[in-house]
Amino acid sequence: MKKFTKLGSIFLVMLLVVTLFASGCGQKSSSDGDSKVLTVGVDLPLTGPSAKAGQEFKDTVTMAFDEVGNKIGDYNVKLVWIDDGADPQKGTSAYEQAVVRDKIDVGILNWNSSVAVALMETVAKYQIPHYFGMGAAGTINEKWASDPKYHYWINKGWAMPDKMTQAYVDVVSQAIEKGQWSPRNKKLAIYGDDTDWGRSYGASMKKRFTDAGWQVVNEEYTKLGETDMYPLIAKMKSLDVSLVAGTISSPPSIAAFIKQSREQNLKALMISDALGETAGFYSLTGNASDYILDNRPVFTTDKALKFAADFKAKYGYDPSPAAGGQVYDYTRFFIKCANETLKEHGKLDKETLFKFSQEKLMTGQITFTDGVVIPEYKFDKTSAPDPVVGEKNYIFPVVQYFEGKATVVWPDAQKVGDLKIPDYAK
Amino acid sequence: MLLKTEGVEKRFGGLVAVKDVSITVNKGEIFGLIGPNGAGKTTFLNCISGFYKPEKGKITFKEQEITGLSPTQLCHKGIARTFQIVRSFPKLSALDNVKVAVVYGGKQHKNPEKHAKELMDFVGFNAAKDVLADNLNTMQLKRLELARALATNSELLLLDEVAAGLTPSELPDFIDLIRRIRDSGVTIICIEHVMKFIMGVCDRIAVLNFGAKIAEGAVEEILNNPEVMKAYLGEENVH
Amino acid sequence: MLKLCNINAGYGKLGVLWNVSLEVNEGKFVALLGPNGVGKTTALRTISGIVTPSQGEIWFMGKKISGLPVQQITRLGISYVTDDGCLFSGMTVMENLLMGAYTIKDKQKVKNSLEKVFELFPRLAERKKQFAGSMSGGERKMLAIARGLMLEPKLMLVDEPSLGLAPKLVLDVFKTLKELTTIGVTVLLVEQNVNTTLKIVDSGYVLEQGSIVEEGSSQELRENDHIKKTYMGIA
Amino acid sequence: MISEKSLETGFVKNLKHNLGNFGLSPVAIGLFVLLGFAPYLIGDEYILRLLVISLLFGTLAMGFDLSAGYIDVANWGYAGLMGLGAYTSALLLTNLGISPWIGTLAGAFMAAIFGLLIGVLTLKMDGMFAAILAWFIGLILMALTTSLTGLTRGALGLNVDLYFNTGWSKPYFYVIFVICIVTYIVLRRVTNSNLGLAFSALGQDAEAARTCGVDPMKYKVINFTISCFVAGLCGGFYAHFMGILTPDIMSTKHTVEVLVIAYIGGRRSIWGPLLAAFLVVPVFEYLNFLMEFKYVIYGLLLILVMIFYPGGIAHFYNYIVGIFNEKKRKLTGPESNPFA
Amino acid sequence: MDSTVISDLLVGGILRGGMYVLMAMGLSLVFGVMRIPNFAHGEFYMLGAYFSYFACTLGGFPPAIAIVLAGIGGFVCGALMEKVTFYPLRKRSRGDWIMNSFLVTAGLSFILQNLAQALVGTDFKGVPQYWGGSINFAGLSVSTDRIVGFLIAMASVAIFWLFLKKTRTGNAIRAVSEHETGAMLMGIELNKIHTLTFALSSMLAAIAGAALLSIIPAYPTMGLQPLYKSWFVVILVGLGNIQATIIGGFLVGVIEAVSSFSLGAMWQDVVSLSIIILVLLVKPTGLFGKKMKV
Repeated sequence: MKKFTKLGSIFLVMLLVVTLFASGCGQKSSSDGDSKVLTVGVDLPLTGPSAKAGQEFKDTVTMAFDEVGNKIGDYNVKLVWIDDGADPQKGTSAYEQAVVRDKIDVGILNWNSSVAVALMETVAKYQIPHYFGMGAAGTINEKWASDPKYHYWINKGWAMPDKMTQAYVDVVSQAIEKGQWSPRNKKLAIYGDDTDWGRSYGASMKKRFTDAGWQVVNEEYTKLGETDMYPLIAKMKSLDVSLVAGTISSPPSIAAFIKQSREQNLKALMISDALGETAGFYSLTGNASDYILDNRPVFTTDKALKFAADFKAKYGYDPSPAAGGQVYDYTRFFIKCANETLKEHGKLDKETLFKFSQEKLMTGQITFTDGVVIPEYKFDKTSAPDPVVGEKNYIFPVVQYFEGKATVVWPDAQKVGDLKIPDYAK
Repeated sequence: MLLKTEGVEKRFGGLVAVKDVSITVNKGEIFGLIGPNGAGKTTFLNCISGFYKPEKGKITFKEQEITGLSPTQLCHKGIARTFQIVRSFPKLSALDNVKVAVVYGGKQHKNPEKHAKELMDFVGFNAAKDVLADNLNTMQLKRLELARALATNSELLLLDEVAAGLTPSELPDFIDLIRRIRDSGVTIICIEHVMKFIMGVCDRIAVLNFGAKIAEGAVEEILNNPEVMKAYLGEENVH
Repeated sequence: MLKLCNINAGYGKLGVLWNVSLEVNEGKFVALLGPNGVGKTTALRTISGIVTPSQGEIWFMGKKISGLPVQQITRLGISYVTDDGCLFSGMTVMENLLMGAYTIKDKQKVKNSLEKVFELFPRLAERKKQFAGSMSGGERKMLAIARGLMLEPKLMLVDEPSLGLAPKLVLDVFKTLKELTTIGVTVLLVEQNVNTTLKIVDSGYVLEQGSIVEEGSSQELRENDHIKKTYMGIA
Repeated sequence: MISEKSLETGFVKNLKHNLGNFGLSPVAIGLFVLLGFAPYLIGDEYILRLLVISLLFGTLAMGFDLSAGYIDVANWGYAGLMGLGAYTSALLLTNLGISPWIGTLAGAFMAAIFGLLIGVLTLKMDGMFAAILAWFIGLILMALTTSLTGLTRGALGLNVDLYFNTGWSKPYFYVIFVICIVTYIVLRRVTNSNLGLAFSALGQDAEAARTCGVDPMKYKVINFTISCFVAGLCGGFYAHFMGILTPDIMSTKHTVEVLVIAYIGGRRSIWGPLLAAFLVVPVFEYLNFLMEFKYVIYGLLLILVMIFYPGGIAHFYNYIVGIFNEKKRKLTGPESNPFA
Repeated sequence: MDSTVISDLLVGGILRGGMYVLMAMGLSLVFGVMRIPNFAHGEFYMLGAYFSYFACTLGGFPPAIAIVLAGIGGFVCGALMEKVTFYPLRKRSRGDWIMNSFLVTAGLSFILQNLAQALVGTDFKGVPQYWGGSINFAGLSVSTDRIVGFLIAMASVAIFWLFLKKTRTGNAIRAVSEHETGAMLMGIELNKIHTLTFALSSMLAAIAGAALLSIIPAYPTMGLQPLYKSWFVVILVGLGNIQATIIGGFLVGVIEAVSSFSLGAMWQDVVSLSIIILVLLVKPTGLFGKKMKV
C-alpha cells in the first residue's frame, strides 16, 4: 500500500510533466501557409520587476500593428513576444529561442539597459537587425561604438540621459533670470533609485547643474522599491537645499518620495524625472505631486490625445507617454521603415532590413514625423545610436504637474504656462 | 594509572550537575559508573570526553592534562566513546562508518578498509558490511559503534549504557565482547544500569548521586554499601 | 480499567517492549518497577499514545485506545506526568495549570480543580505568577503532577516522580499520590526506587529488559526472593 | 551478481575500479561523451545555448550540493559568491587587462577565500544559522557591489569582454563542458575519498564525527571553500559568456534557482543535481509561453516534490535500484540476502 | 546634527520599525510553533495590500474596515495554505523538516507572486490616501496615514499579544511552541493549533500590507523587502523569541534610519546586516535568543 502511494505520487508528477510538454507542443505547431510572412520579435519584460512596462509595450505594439491590419505590403506580420524577464541571462535565452525556433526576421524594442547590452551580442551573432531598443544607459553606447558588428542593434529609441538633462537647467536658469524664482541658496540635492537609469540620470544632472553654478550638497541613491524616504528627506532638510532633482523609476518609491517630502515639508522645488511615465501616478501621490517638474513626452496634440483615448478604450488603462506613446511611435516608425524597405528592395528579410537601416535610417534620410509625442524622430551618424536631440527633433518638453495634469513650461514653442514656484520653495 | 579526575565540577545555569568528582582509573581495568537517573553520570562522561568543559577541576590522561580539550583532540590522544542512544552515520554504509574512525582516528593505516573489516569481525558485526547504517537493528548498531570507537586506536573507551535495549538473551554475548575488548588492551569506563552487566564485567565501580561521588570500590563492596542502597532504593522508613 | 495485551513497542527499529501485558484496576495505586532503561517509560508513552505499539492492544474503560492520537487519549481521561515534566517553562505556574485543564470547557469546573490543586500543593499557590522555568526541581515535579490533575483524570500515569528529588521530597510526593487514590484517581506509577515504592503502592509489576518478570501485590513483591536479591541488595 | 563479477577480466575490473574512483561509471562516461559531441550533433543554436545554460546551472548545483548534501549547510549566499567571482574576473579584465581565463580562475579563488572566511565565521553554528548568516553575507556582497559605484559601476552595469570574439555558443559550450566535467570528477573524487567520508560524517552526526577524530571546523571549512570555488568559477564563466554584469546576479532569487535544481536532483549525490539541471532548465525554458503560469507551475512542482519526494531524482534512482535488487534477491533465494 | 534631525530620524525609525514588528512577529511565531522558516511571509503582506485595495475601490469600504477585511482575508488564505501544504508535508516528513518546509514556502512564494501578477496584472494598485492630512508636533510633521498605520500596527501587536497571553487558545499556541509533547499531553490538537498559527501569522502580515497601502501601493513583488527586513529582525533577536521581536523591530528600524541618514541610503542594508552578523558572532542565538538546536 505504502509503495503504491509512493509510485502513485511519482506517476502524478510525471503526468504533470508530460501534460506540460504536450500542451507546449500544441502551442508550437502553428505553421503558416505559403503567404509571405515577416516575423517580428518584440523584446519586452513580461515577467519580473519591469513587467508593468512590458505589458504596456505589448498592448501598444499590438495596437499599432492592428491598425495596419498586421500587414506590410503583401507580407503578413507575425509578432513573437520575447519575454526577457528583465534579466540578461533569461533575455538572451528567450531571444535565442525566438531566432532559432520562431525564425524572427527582425527585432524591435527592449526596456532594460542590461538586457540590451546582453542582447547586442545575440543580435550581432545572428545578424538580426534590432530596431529601437529603449534601454538608455551609456553602457549601450560604449558597446555599440566598440565594434561595427554591434550596429545590428539599430539605434536606441531613447537618448542617453546626459543629453536630456540640460532642459531642466535651462528651465531653472530661465526662471531665475526672469525673476520668477529667487532661490534662497543654490544648493541642490540629487536623488535617484539605484538602477542604471537612476544613476546615470543623477550623474548627468549633477554635472550640468554644477556647470550652471549650483552646488550639489548631497547625492544619494535608494534601493529599488524602497518606500521609506524619511531619512533621505531628513537629510535634505538638514542641508537646507532649495532644489531637489533626480529620477526614480519604481512607482511605489517615487510616490513615497513625493508624498513623504510633503509630509516632512521639504522646502525645495522638486524635479522628478520620469514621474509621468507612471501612468496614473496621481492616484498614488495625490496632490503631493503639485509643482513637480518633469521632462517627459506628453500627449498634447490631437493625434496624441486620440491615441490615448483609443488605448484606454481598448485596454482599460491610461497609456504613459513613454512606455505607451513613444513605443507606439517607434512601432509605427518601424512599420514605415519596413514599408520603405519593401519598396526599395522588393522583399523583406533581415538583410534588406539591415541594409535599409544603414543606408537610409542612419543617414537621416528617413525620419518619422507622424508621432504622437515627438515632432520628428531622426537618427544620423553623429548622434548614433541615440536619436538626434534638438528642439525640432527628439526633445521632451519640461512640464509641471498640477492635480496630476501636466502643464508644459518649456520650451517656449510648446509652452502653455509659466513655471510656478511653490510658496515653500521661495 | 591511566585516567585521573580531580574535583571536576559542571554547572548548567544554577544547577550543579557534577560536583567535585575525583576518580582514578587504572590501565587495563573495567571501571563502572553507576547511580540513579539524573545523578550526573552522562554529564561526567561528557566532561571526560570533551563535550562539556568543566568549570572546575582537572582531568589527566597518561600523566597529561586534558581538561577542556575538544572531542577530536581527545580522540587523537586515545579516548573514544559511545553514546547512550546509538549514533551512527545513517546514510553511510556500515563499513564506511568504521572507516571514518580508522582514517581520522589519529593513526595512519595502509589499508583502512581492511583494518575496518577486521574490527567489524572482532566485535562480531554479523550483517553485510555494505548495508546502510540506516537499515541496521539496535544490536548491529551497538556493535558497529563499538567497532567505530575501537577504530580510533583508543586506549580508553567510554561506554554510555551499551547494554540498554538489549534483550536478556543478547546480554551474555555482549558481556563477553566487552571482556575481549579489555583483553585486547583497552581500558574501559562504563555507565550502566543493568546490574547483571555491572556485576559481570566491572572490576571497580563508583557511585554518583546528585552529581557527587558517594562511593568507589570493588563491586561487592559497593553493592552492600548502605549509602548506595539508600540512593538507589530509597529511604527505609516510610509511613 | 486499563489493560495492556501483549504489547510490543519501540522507536523505529529499536524494539523496547516485548509482549507486555498488565492490568490496572479502578482506584488502585499500581507501580511499574524495574531498573533504568528497561522500558518503563516506553510503556507509559505507549499507553498515552506518544508511541504506537507495533503489536498488541490497549484497552481503557472498555474502549480500545491503541492507535488513537495522544490528544484523544488525553480527552478520555488519561493524564501522563512525564519524568522531565514537559513543563512550559516560558509560562507561569498558573498558565501551566490552566493548560492542564485545556480540555475542560466548564469554567466553574476549572476553578474547582484549581482550588483542589492549590489545597494539595500550597507551594504552587504561593508561586502562581512565577515562570515554570525558574522553579526548583521539586517544585517542577509538583507542578507537573498538579497540572496532570487539572485534567480531572480517571487514570494518572506518573513517571519517576522521585527523579532528582531529595529523599524527603520524594516522600511528600508519594504521599500526595496516595492521597489521590483515595479521592478516586487511579495511579500507575513508574519507579526504580523499589523500597519506597513497594511500601506505598497496592500492587506492582516488575519489568526487566522490556518484559514483565514479576507481578503481584506489594506484599508479595516485597517478599519475592528475586526482587530482594536484585533490587534490595539483600542476598 | 557475484558470478558476474568474477567473469570480468582483471584489466576491465582494474579500469572500472580506477574510473570508479573518479566517479565515472560507464553510463556517466557514455553520457559525457555524447554530450561532448553535442555541438556537432545538434545544429540548433538555441538548443546548444540551452545546453550551455544547463551545464552552467548543473555545475553550480553540484557545487551547492557539496555543502548542502554532505555537511548539511545550505549556502543561501551562493549567488553572492558566484557574483563575487564574476565581478573579480570582470574587473581584472577591464581595469588591469588580465586575460579572462586567468581572471576566471582568480575569481574562483576569490570566492574560495571568501567562502573560507564565511566558513570560519559561521560554521561553528547549527545548520540553519549558518545558512542564514551566509545569506546575509551574500546580501552584503550584493549591497556593496551596488554601492561601490567607483569600482563596479553599480547598477549601471559592467560591460565585460567575452572569452571569444564571437557570440556563437560552440566554444562556450566546450569551456563550460570542461568546467563541468572537471568539477564533476573532482567533486565525485572528493566525495568518494576519505575527505568525503569526513564530510558525510559531519553532516549526518557532528558529535559522533567528533568522537571519530574528525575536526568539524577544519573539514566544514574545506568543504565550504571548495563549494564556493565552484560558485566563483561559474561566476567567471557567466561574466565572460553574458558580456554584462549587474549586481542583480547576486540576488537571492538566483540562489533559490540553484537550490531548487539541487534539491530536485537529490541531495548527497553530485550527479543528481547535474542531471536535474538538464531536466529543469530546458523544461522551464520550453514553458516560456506560459508567462507567469510557468512560475506557478515551478512553485507547484517544488511543493509537490518536497511533499511527496523530498529525496529528489537521485533517491528515486536508488529506490528503483532497490526494487530491482529485491526482485533479484527473491529470485536467487534468501541465502544471498545481506540482511540475513 | 541638530535636535529636529534626531527627532526626525527617531520618529522615522520608529514608524518604520512598527511595521517590522508586525511582520516579524508572524514570522517568529510560525518558526517558534511550527519550525517553518517562512519564505512566503512577504506574499501575505502583498495579499493584504491587494485585499485592502479591492475592498476600498471595488467594495467602497472605509479604510478601517478595508484593513480589517484584509486581515480576515489573510487569515483565511493562511489557513488554506497550511491545510494544503504543510499539513500533508508534516504527515510525510521524515527528517530535514526545516529545509523541506523552507522549500515549500519558496514554492508558495513563487505561486502567489505569479498568480497575483497573472490575475491582477502588474499595475501598481494604490490609494493616494486613507485619511489624509498630517499631524504636526514639536516641529515634526508626519502624515496621518502613517501615524494611524503605526497605531493599527501597534494595536494589532497588542491585541495579538493579549490573545497569546490571556486566552485559552493563545496559551495553547504558546504551549505548543514551548513543548510540543507536553502540549499534546494536555489534549491540545496540534493540527488545529498549527493551522491557526499559520493563519494568524498570515493575518498579521496582511494587516501590515493593508495598513501601508496608502504609502506603498500593491504590486506582485512588493513582499520581498518586508520579508528580508522581518528576517533581519527575527535573526537579530533570536529565532522563535516572539516577545523580543518587538524590541528588535524598532531597533532595526532606527538603525536603518540612522545609517541611511549618515552614510547614505544604499548603505543601510550593509550597515544593518553587518551589525546583525557581529551580534551573531558574539551571541550566536541572537540578542535575546534561547539556545535552539536547529
